[in-house]
Amino acid sequence: MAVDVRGLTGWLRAFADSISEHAAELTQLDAAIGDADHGTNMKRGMQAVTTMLDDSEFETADALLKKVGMTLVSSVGGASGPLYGTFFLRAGTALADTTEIDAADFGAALRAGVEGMVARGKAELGDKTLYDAWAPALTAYDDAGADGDLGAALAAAAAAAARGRDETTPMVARKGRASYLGERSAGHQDPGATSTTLLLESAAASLG
Amino acid sequence: MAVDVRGLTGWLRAFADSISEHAAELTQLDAAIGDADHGTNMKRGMQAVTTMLDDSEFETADALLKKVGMTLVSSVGGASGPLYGTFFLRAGTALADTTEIDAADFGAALRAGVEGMVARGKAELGDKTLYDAWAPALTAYDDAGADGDLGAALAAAAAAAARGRDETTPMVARKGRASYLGERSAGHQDPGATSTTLLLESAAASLG
Amino acid sequence: MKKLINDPADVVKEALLGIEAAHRDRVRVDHENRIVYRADAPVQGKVGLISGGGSGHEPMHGGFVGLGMLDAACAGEVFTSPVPDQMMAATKGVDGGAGVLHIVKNYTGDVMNFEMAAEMAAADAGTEVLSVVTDDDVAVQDSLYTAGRRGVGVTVLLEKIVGAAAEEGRPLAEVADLARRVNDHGRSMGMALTSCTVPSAGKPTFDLSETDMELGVGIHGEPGRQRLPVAPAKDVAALLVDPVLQDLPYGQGDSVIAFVNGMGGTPLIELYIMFHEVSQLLEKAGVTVARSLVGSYITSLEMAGCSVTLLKADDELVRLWDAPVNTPGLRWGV
Amino acid sequence: MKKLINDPADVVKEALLGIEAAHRDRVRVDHENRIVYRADAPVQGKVGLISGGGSGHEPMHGGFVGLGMLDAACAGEVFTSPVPDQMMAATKGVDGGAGVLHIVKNYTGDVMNFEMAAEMAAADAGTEVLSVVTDDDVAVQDSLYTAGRRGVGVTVLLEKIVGAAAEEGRPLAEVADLARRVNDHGRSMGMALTSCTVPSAGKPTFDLSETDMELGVGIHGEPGRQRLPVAPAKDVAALLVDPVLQDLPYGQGDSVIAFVNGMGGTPLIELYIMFHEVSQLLEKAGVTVARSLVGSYITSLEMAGCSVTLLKADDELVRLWDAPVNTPGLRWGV
Ligand SMILES: Nc1ncnc2c1ncn2[C@@H]1O[C@H](COP(=O)(O)OP(=O)(O)O)[C@@H](O)[C@H]1O
Ligand SMILES: Nc1ncnc2c1ncn2[C@@H]1O[C@H](COP(=O)(O)OP(=O)(O)O)[C@@H](O)[C@H]1O
Ligand SMILES: [Mg+2]
Ligand SMILES: [Mg+2]
Ligand SMILES: [Mg+2]
Ligand SMILES: [Mg+2]
Repeated sequence: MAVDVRGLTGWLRAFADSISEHAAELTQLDAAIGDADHGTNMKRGMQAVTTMLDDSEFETADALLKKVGMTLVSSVGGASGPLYGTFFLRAGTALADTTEIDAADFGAALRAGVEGMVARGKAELGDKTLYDAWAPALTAYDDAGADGDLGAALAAAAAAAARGRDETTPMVARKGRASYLGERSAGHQDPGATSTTLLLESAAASLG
Repeated sequence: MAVDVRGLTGWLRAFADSISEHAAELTQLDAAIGDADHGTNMKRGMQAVTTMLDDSEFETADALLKKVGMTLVSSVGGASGPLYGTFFLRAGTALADTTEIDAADFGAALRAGVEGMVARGKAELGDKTLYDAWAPALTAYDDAGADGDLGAALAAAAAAAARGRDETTPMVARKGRASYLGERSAGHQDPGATSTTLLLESAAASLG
Repeated sequence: MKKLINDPADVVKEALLGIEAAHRDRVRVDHENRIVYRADAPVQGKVGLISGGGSGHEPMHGGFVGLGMLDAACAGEVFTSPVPDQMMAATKGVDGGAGVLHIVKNYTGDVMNFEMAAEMAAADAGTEVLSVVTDDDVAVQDSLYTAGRRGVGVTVLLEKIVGAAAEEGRPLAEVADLARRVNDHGRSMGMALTSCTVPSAGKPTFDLSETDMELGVGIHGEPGRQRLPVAPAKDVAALLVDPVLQDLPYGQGDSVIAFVNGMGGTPLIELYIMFHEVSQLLEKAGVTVARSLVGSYITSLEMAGCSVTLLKADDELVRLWDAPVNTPGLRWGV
Repeated sequence: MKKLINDPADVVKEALLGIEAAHRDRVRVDHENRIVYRADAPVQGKVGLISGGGSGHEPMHGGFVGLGMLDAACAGEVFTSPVPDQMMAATKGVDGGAGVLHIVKNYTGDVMNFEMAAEMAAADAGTEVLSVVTDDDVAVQDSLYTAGRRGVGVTVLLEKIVGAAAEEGRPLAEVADLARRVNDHGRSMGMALTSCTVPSAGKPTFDLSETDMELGVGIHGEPGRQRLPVAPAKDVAALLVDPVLQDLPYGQGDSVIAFVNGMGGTPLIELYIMFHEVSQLLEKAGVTVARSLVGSYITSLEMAGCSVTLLKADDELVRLWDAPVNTPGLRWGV
């Protein structure tokens, strides 16, 4: 199955729903090692995206994803705004010249998005950030999707993200607000890695 | 038994002890319908009196009581400072020309003190103030002490004060800070009437 | 009880040491008498302005000492009026030959202690002393048979305005008249979301559940007139503004100095939200906001809550409000 | 959650309406972009100073807009950095032809959003933009491998001092250098007695028992480095001042601007007690207090607690500190 504008829109709406549903949980995770706003931030952003989707028509995947990125950058703020925003901007850019998006194209877009995010946030593996969910997810996607099966790739990515998310719990944060806690940040699951897992689970459910 | 400087000093020390012991209770009563400081105020004042007594020698009862009044005025503040201070100042003044203080003289001194206090505070019977303990106490003192028995007079005054204190509970305050509560002041015992009762109970115990 | 204090008995003493350390340029402190003086007091030829009251309302009054406002402030124990000795000492200390005005908030203790001080000062001869009592709190019913209304927010505005008049060199009688005029033209009402805790008492003065607020609360944590379920800022504003507007009354075409005050534990962001609501209500009532003051100026320890004060202001009052003031708590024009 | 607010989602919008209503004489508000502008912005020929950050720290930053301080402040959601669109709009709005300085507190979100704004402004061409990041919080270990230290109290002092320099007409590069110098010479440390409650979260960010305090807390209710039993003001002062003194380090003969800041729920009386303790500790260390600031200037909603900021101050910094400023939150000399 190829990825098209309709599919992407479904994914984004599913993600918005999932964020809405988990907003309080994300905020509680952020309260423990941050400033208690990650759920509110993501919810505000994805509500803006939903409104934008209601009001717009997109011809191409890259136009859609770039607009999503801009919308997030302009509505979220905090750390997650530029990070999620950059992700979608770069993922969109990566698809600019692609008309038929297959599993490999989509994987490349995800990777480009994550690279942009890392360039912006300078996170490394083990820093206890959303990158700790993304990194294993990208690897799993490539492995499972090597033969072009998008559904398998996304399912594997989502499962790997969830494992990566769980592994953030014992980590001592080195980036973002949680890093201020030093050793006390250990023992808490990272909110950004948690929302990232929701993003990939929504993708597996709606694009897979 | 006549009242002398030594007896008065004993009374004041006993009152200081009693205030110390009941300070938290007085403050709690004041919290309910005032500003939670009556116990602290009286304790500060009677500690100042105790220190003053430790450091001074008095020839006459009037010199002693006036000095106690001045000390209270200068150390207590709030409503109770001028009221208790004026009481002792006026009671002392009333004894100025008396050398042998009998029950009638002492009763006259108490009455003069209370009159001064009322002139200062303008309280009337039923206003839910310390005057509601004093008024019945003076009457009881005069009745029971008519034949010159100081002990009986003071015991009766203390008992009457306690009844007066109890009767403040249902009253709606019209003077002092409790008056701001209007009807809500009913159902609470007046702190000043409570400390007044301690004053008379101390008198009964140490002068009686 | 959680507070940034040492021994509860030393709270007032140590706060005065802090005021002195922070504001040496403008004030000096007589620690024995617990008086904050304007650094250059007494100012010759100027009416001396004194206020004072229980501590726990900072910056009032010590923070309002300086050019264009008070010459001295007497600090009592927490929520306890200062004693006459302090007021007498302050009266002497600010007497520049033009007499002294005592600004007294209407609480039994304050009134009686200031009265005794004035009597003693009169006996002492020399200094001419007048007193003015503020009683602007509409939460309390005014009556000849009670202690009357409390002095609250108007006191801040009055000290500023009357301070400017004294600075202009006006005579004592005129300064006192102006003070009474300000008091007569101002009304306030307050509320609390939480109680305060008197340091020496060690526990909250009143209990307030997570879902209740206290309407008409005093600045000493005196319980208010009414306990109501907590409400949105919009409704709280109406509960405060309506009785104030009705009391004076203020109406269509009036111009006011509008003052939204924090009780000590309420942050500025909430006070601005309240000010927005208050200004909307005033607009609806046809009342113009000539000047505004938003902040925690007359506090009640760490109590959360706010009060609203409106002062009907003519051109003279506004001009005096705008005059230079240089105190730790209020400063402009200099 | 007990707050004087309406819908938690409207807190920032309504606080801005309140700031506008209260301070029309000095600021105007772009509500669409949530920017507080100096009333006369852009000032031709003057470097434009912009700051911004999450809301909940009032008066910072909107209350520091005006003559001698900021030209504009961008308000984010509570504790959430504003977005690049706001900063770009503000950059345009304050550009008087001499360039614009972005004053950014060192938080990942703030830094990234301001970076994106600067990149976009550069692409947009026209305005020269420089940025300076404040990172004065010694509670957080500084390291190349982490997000580094947080920007806290020094930001207030910096905005004042750099604002004065910009007002003098100094060029952008010089203003930016001065800003870096101020940041390099300042250190802070904070503590909390209670948590704050983010309105949209509805419950306290952290739980703190009646007997504990949080040392090294952030201004967003980020838990601190250490939880300790509550202690007297004297000990709290030492816990804050010692690490600050050691970090820069400050020592014998140094002169500082000393700033004791309230977190929002702590009343002034406690801040003065803290200031007394702090000044005693400085005296012991041979450090002179050239200037002082005591009050709640960089808050964390209704959190109770305080922070101490020391800024090593030479004659130039003191002179710029003393220069006229006219903002809702800080005012003197005018
Ligand atoms: N430098 C970074 N790189 C990648 N992710 C980061 C970085 N800093 C923070 N994050 C992610 O952002 C999440 C917090 O987002 P959010 O709470 O919305 O923003 P803020 O920290 O500004 O309040 C963290 O849980 C973490 O996963
Ligand atoms: N006008 C008055 N006349 C007589 N007693 C009064 C008057 N006002 C107050 N009191 C008494 O003073 C008591 C309160 O004293 P205290 O708490 O020490 O002072 P404050 O009210 O200033 O805090 C009241 O309980 C009441 O008995
Ligand atoms: Mg967060
Ligand atoms: Mg009392
Ligand atoms: Mg009192
Ligand atoms: Mg945030």
